[in-house]
Amino acid sequence: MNHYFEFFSQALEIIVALVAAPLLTGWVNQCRAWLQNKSAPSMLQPHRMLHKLFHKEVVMAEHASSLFRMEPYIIFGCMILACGIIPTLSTRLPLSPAADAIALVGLFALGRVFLALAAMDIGTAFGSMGSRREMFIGFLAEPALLMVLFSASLITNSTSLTNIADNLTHRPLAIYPSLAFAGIAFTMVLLAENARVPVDNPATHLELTMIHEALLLEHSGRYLALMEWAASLKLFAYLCIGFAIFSPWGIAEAGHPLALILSIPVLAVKLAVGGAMLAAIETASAKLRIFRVPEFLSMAFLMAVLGMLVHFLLGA
Amino acid sequence: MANLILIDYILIAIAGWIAIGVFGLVKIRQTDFVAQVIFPLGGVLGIFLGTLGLIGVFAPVQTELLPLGLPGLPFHVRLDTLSSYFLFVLGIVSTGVSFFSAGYFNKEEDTPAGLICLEYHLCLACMAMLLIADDAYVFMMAWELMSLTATFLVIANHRDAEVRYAGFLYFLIAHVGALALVLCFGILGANTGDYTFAGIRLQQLNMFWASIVFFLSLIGFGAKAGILPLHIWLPEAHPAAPSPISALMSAFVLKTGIYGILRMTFDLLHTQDWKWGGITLALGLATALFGVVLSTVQTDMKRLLAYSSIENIGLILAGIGLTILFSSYGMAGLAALSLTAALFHVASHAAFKSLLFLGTGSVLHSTGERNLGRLGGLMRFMPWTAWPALVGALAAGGLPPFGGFVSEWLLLQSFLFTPGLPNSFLNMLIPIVTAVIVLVGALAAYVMVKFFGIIFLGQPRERKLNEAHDAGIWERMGFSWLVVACICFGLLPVHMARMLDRVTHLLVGDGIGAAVTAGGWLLLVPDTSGRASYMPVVFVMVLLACCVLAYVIVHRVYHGRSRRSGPWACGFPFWTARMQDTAEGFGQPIRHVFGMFFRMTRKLPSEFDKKPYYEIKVEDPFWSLLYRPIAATAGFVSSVAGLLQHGRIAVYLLYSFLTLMFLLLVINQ
Amino acid sequence: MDHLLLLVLVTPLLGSITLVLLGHREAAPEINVGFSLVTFIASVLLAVEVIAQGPALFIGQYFFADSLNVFIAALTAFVGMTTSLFSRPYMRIERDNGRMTGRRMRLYHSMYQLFLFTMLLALLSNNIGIMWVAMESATLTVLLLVSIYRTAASVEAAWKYFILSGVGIALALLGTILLYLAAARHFGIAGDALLWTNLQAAKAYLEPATTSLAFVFLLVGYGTKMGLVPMHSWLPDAHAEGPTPISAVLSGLLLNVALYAVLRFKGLADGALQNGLPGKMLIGFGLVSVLVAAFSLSRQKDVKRMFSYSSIEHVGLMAFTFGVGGPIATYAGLLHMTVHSLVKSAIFFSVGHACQKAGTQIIADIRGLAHVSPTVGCGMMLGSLAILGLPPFGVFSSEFLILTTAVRELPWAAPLLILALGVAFATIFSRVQSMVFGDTTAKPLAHSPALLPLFIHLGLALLLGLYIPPYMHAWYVQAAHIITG
Amino acid sequence: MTGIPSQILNLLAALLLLLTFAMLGQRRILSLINLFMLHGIVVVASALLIGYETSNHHLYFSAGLTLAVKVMLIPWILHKLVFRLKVKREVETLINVSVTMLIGIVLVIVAFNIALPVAALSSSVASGTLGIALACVLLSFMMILVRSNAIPQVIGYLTMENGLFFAATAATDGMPLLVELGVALAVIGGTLVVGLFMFQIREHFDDLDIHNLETRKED
Repeated sequence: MNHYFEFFSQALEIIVALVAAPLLTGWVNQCRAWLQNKSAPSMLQPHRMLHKLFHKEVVMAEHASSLFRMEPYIIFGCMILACGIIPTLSTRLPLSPAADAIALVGLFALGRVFLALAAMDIGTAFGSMGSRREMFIGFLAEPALLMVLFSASLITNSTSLTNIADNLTHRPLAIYPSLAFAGIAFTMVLLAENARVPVDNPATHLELTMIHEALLLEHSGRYLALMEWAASLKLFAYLCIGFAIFSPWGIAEAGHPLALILSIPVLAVKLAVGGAMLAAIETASAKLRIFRVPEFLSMAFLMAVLGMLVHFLLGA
Repeated sequence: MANLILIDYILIAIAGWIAIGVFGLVKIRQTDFVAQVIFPLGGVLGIFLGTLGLIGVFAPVQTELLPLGLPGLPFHVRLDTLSSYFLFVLGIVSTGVSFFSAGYFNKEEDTPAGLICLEYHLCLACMAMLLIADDAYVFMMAWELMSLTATFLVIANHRDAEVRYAGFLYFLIAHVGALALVLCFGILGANTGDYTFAGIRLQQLNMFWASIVFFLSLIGFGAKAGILPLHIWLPEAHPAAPSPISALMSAFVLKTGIYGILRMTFDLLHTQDWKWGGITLALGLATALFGVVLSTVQTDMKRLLAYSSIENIGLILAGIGLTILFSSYGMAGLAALSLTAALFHVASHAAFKSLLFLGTGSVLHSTGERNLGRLGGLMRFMPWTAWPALVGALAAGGLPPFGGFVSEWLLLQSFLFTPGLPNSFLNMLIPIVTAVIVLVGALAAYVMVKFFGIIFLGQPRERKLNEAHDAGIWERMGFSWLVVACICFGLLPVHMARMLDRVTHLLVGDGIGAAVTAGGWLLLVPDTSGRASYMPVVFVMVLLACCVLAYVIVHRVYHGRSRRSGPWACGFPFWTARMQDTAEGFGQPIRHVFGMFFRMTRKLPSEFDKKPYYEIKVEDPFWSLLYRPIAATAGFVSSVAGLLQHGRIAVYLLYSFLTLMFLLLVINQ
Repeated sequence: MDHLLLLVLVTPLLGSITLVLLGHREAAPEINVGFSLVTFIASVLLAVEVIAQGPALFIGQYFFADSLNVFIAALTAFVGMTTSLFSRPYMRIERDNGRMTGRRMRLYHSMYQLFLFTMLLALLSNNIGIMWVAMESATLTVLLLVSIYRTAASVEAAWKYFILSGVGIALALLGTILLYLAAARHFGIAGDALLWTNLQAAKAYLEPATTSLAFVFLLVGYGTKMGLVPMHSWLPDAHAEGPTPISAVLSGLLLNVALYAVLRFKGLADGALQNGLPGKMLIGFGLVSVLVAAFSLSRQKDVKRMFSYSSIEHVGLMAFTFGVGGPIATYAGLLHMTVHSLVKSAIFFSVGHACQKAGTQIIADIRGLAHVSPTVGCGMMLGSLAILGLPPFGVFSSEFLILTTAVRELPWAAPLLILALGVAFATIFSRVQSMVFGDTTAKPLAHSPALLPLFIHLGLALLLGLYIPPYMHAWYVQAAHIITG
Repeated sequence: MTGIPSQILNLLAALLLLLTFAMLGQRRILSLINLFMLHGIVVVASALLIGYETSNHHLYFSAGLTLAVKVMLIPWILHKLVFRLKVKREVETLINVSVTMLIGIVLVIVAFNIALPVAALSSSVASGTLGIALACVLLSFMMILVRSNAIPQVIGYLTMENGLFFAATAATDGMPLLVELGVALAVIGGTLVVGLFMFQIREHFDDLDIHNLETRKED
C-alpha cells in the first residue's frame, strides 16, 4: 500500500511540476512587469504560447542532423527527471535513491551538453557562439551548485536530496552560517543557470548579447515549445532545490496522504515568494558584460567554498 | 596439458601474442593478410585474456617460475587480483583496438604492416608480462620492452622528422623514468639483496628510505603515466602515432604507470605516510586541472585528447593520493572507497579514451585532417564514426549514465567522507580539493562539446570533407565493442564494484563489496550508512521513458509535421561555413580566464593588412620552465667536456702527467 | 695440453708470417679468416680443458691459464674470428673505393694476425714482463693498422696513439719493475718474482709502499690503453681514422686485455695493501670516464667517434664495477665486458657498412638506412639499443646488476651513473634514429655486406640477456672468484 | 758494497741526471742525439759496474745489448733520419728552456720524495739511485711533453727507456734476462716502425713539426 502511495506521490510531483513550471515563468514575468510599471500579461501566457507552438509546424535547417531532432526530447526528459528527483511535495520518492545531488547536477550537465551540441549542429555563427557561452557559464556555475549541495550534505551527512530535506526539517531550528553563504551562492547560480538578468536577458532580441536565446534560434514549432517548457521546468527545479535546502518545511514525509495534499499549497506559496524575489532581483540589477560573468560566477563559487570552510571551522 | 592453472593460460596468451607478432613479421609484405587476418586474431586473444583476468580477480593468488633470466634470479610471475583486474582492462582495450587496426592498417604506412604487427603484439605481450611480473628484473625488462615497442609504434611514420622527434621524446622520458625505477628497486633490495617481490615485501625499510623509494617510483611511473611535469611527451607522441596506437597508449600504456604506483605503494611498501598522500593528491589535482585547461585550447584533435588523458590520469592519481591518506590514518573502509573510485576510472577511461582516439583515426583516414579548424559537419558523412564518438565524448565529459560519471561520483563521495580525517589541516583543504575536482569535471564536459561539436557538427569547413567516407566494417566492430564497454561500465557499476572489492581487499584490506551486495545489483552505494546511492539503470530507464513519452504524446496530441529550409543567417546577406566558431574561438573564454596556465603568442591583424590574419599559439609552459633549461645545461656541460679533446699531443700528455702526479701524491699521504 | 696452448699462440703468429710472405693474393682475406678460425677453435678447446681441469701452467712456467684469462682469450679469439669475417667484404669494398692498395692489404692482414697474437700472448703469458712486451708490440701493430689509409688524419691519429700509449706503456714498465722490486724482497733476486702464479701466491708478502707505487704506474700505464679518462684522448681518433674492423677489435679486444691486466694487478695490490685503495682509484677513474664520455657524446659529428666515446663510457662502467668489487659486482663486470665487446664490435660492423653505403662517416649525412638496406639499418638500431642497455639484450642484465649493486655499495655514486646513462641514451638514440630512419641518400654496395658476424654477435648478446647457460654461469663465477681472491 | 764502487755508481747516477737535464734544454737535434748516446753509455757503464759488483753476470749481457741498441744502432738510425728527412736542426720548445728547467728541478724533488720510502727498504746495492732513475723518467716525460717535433719526442721516449733500464738495474740488479731481451726487441722494433712512420708524416706534412698533427679535435 505504502509502496503504491510513494509511486503516486512521485507521479503527482511530476504532473505538478509540468503544470506549475510555465505558471511560475508567467508569474515571474508578471511580477517583473509590475515592478517595471508595465501592464502584465496573464499568468497563463506561457501555457498559451506552448499550445500555439505545438500547433505550428517545425521548420528545420536543411542539414540539421538527427541529433538536432532528438535534442528537445532529451532535454525535456532531463528536466522532468530532475523535477522527479527533487523533493517538491514528498520526501518519500521511489526515484530518490536512483539519483542523488551529484547525479542531479550531472543530469543538468547532460541537458546542457545536448543543448550546446544541437546549437552547433546547424553551424550558424550565433548558434556556435551561444553554445560556447552556455558551456562557459555552465562550467563555472555547475561546480558552484555542487558546492552548495555539498555544504548542505555535510551538515546532513548525506548527498541524497530527500535525506537532506528530511534531515534539515527535523533539526531544531538553528542558524547555519555555512548555509547562509550557500544561500547567496545558490541564488547567483540560479540566476546564471536560468539565463536571468545579471547574466543573460531572457527577453533580449539582440543576438550579440544573447546566450540562451542564441541556442534556440533554429528551433521552431514543437521543438521550441519543448525547449521553452524545459527552460521553465529548469527554473522550477532550481527553485525547488533551493526550497529543499533552505526552507524544507512543509514537504510531506512519512507518506501521509493528508500531508501530501497539504504540501501542494505550501509549495505554491513558496513558489510565489521565490518567483517574486527573483523578479525583484532581476529588476534591481543590470545585465553584466559577458566577460564580467566569470567574476560573478567565481564569486558564487567562492561563496559556496567559503560555506564549506565555515562549516569545518564552526562545525555548523 | 594435465593440470594447467590460470596463470599458465595467461602465459600461453602472452606467448600467443608474441607468436602472432612473429607471424606478422614473416608475412611482412602482405599488408592485407596481416591486417585482415592477423590483427583480428590478436583481438580474439584479447578477449581470451580479458576473460582470464575476469576469472583471475575471483581466483586465489597463483605464482609460477620461468626458467629464464639471470642465474640467481629466474623469472617470477604471480597472478593476484590487482594484476588480474588490469589484465581484464587490457583485454577489453586490446580487443577493440585490434579489431579497429584490422581496418586501419590496410594501407601502407612508412613502416610495413607486418613490422607494425610485430611491434604492436610485442607491446601487448610486454604489458601483460609486466602485470604478472613478480621480481624486479622481469618487471624492469617488461617495462623497458614496453617503452621500446611503443616508441617504434609511435614512429611508424618515420619519414616525418616531427614524428621521429616525438618518439624520441617519449622514449627518453620513459627511459629516464625506468632508470629511476632501477634505483628504486636497488634500494628495495639493498638490505636483503633479494630482488623478488616476495623478498621485498618481507623486508622493512625505515621511513626515510621508504620515502625515497616512494618518490623515485612516483617519478619513474609518473613519467609513463604523464604526471606533471613529466607529461610533456604525451601531447607530442599521441598526435604523431597512428590512431590505434594512440588509443592503446592512452588507454593502457599510461595505466601501467598507475599500476606501478599501486603495486609499489600498497603492495611492496606496506607502510604509508600521510605526507605522501598529500603530495600525491596535490600532484594529481595539478595534473588534472592543467591537463583539462590545456585541452580546452588545443586546435589539434589528437593533442586535445592527449591533454584530456593527462587530466584523467590526474583524477586517478588524486584518488590514489586520497587512498594513501586514508590508509596512512588506518581508515581502511574509506581508503577502499577512494581506491575503488580510482580503479573504476582506470577502466572507464580506458574504454572511452580508446573509443575517442579510434574515432579520430577514422576521421584522419577519411579526411587526412587533424586540425580542428579544417573539420566539421562529419556527422552526416560518417555517422558510424560520429555516434560512437558521441558516446565516448559524453562518457569523457563525466556525464551520467556513462562510466566516467560513476567514477567521478565515487571519487566525490570519498571526498565528502574526508571530514573524518584526524588531521584538521587536511580537512580545511578538502573543500578546495573537491572544488577543483568538480571544476575539472565541468571543464571536461566543455572540452568534449568542443571536440565533438567542431569535428562532427555544423558545416564542413573544407570542401574535401564532403567526400569523407565512413568507417569500414572492422572499424565498426572495434567501435561497437568499445561502445558496449562504455555503456556496461556506466550501467553495471555494481558488478564492477564487487570485482574491485577483491582488489581493494588485497591492497588496503577492506572493500565496499559488502555494502554494494547488500544494496542489490541495481543500487550503487559507497557504504552501508545509506547516505547516498545511485541507480544508473533506473536512471536511464526513467530518462528514456520521459523522452519517449514526450515524443509519443506530442505526436499523438498534436502533429509530426516538419519542413526543411535554410538556416537563419542572423540577417547576414551571405553566409559561409567559415563563419562558424573555430577551435580557437571555442577556447577563447578559457584563455581569458586561465591565462596564467600557458604561454600565448598572439598575432593580431592590423587595419592596413591586405589579408587580415589572426593567429594564436598556445604553448605548454613547462617547455620554457623546465625542459629547455635542462637541455641548455646539458649542452653547456658537454661543451665543457669537449674542451678536454683539445687536439694537441702536449696537452694530452699533460693530462696523463698530472694524473700520475696526483695519484703519486695520493699514495704518499 | 701444451700443444693446445701452443696452437692458440702459434697459429696467429704463423698466420702473420705466411700472409707477409704470400704477399697480396686475392685469397688473402680468406686465409686470414682461416687462421683466425683455427685460433678460435683451439682457444675454445683450451678453454674447455681448463674449465674441466682447473688452472694450469704450461711449458714450464712461461704460460698459464685459469678460467679468467682463458675465458677472455676465447672471447678475443672469437671476436677476432668474426671480425676477420667482417673485414673480408669490407676491405674488398675499401680496395674498390681505392682507399687500399695490394701492399697495404698485405700489411693489413699480416698485422691483423700479429695483433691477435700479441693480444693472446698478453693474456696467456705467466710473466708480467712478457705481458708488457706483448702490450708494447700490440701498440706497434695498432700504430701500423690505424695509419693504413695513409691519410693525413690517420697518420695524425696513429702518431697520437703511439706517443700517448708509448709513454703510458713505459710507465707501465716502471710499474712492473717496481712490482718486481716489491716482490724481490720475498723471493730473493730470481726470475720467478715476475710470474703471476708466484705473485698471486705471495701477494700478502709484497712490500706495501713499493706495491702501491707500482700500482699507480701500472694503472696509469695500462689505463691509457684501456682508454680511461683523462688518458683517453687517443681513443676517439684511433677509432675514427682506422679501418672499421680495427675499430671493432680495438673496442672489442684491446680494451678488454688492458682491463684484464689492470684487474690482475689490482688483485695483487689489494692483497698487499689491504686498504681498498686500488678499488677506490678504479671507482674514481670509472666515474670520471663514464661522466666525461657521456657528455662528450653529444658533440660528435662522426659516427665512429661517437661510438668510440660510448666505448670509453662502458670501460669506465666496468672499471667502476670492478672497483666496487664483491662477487656480484665482479660477476656483473665480467658479464658486461663480454656483452660490451660483442655488441660494440657488432655496432662497428653495421656502422662500417653504413658508412660505405653513405660514402661518409658524418652522422648528419647518413639517412634512411632502413630503406636502402633494412638488414644493416636494423642491425645498427638493434646494436645501439643493446649498447644503451635495453632489454632483452645482455647489457641490460649486466647494467641492472651493476646499478643495483652500486645502490647497495655506494648510494652516492648511483645517481651519477644514472645521469650519465640517461645523457648517453638521449644522444645515441637520437643520432641512430636519424641515421636509420627518414629518407635516404645511400647507395647499394659492390660486395654483399657481411651480416653473419653482425647477427651472431647480436644473437649472443640476446641470449645472455634472456638466459645465461649454467656452463657460462659457472665460468663467470670462477673468474669472479679469481678476481676477488 | 761500500766505498769506491758505490761512490762511482752515485757519480754515474748524478751524471745521468745532468745529461737528462742537458737534453731537456737542448734545442739542436743533432747534439740531442749525441747527448742521448752519452746517456746510453752512462747507463751501460752503471749496469756493468753493478753486474761486476753483485756478480750476476746476465747484467753484462743486457749491458751489451743496451750498448748495441741504444748507443750504436738507434743513434745511427736517428742520424740517418735527420739527414734523409732534412729535419730543421733547431727545434723550439713549447715552453722556454729556463721554465722547463725550473719545472725539472721540482720534478726531481718530487721523484726523490717518492723514491725515499722505496729506496729505504730496497735490498739492492744502489738503492739510493732509484730516486735518480725516477727523476730521469719524469724528466724525459717532460721532454716529450715540451717538444714540438717528432724526432725529439722519440728521443725523449728512448731516454725514458734508458731511465727505466737504469731503474731496473739500480733497484733490482736487473730484470730477468728474458724480459730484458723482450724489452730490447720491443724498443728496436718501435724505433724501426717509428722511423718508417716518420717518412709517412713527411709525406703529408712538409716537416716533422707536430703542430701539423693537431687537427683532430672537438670543435
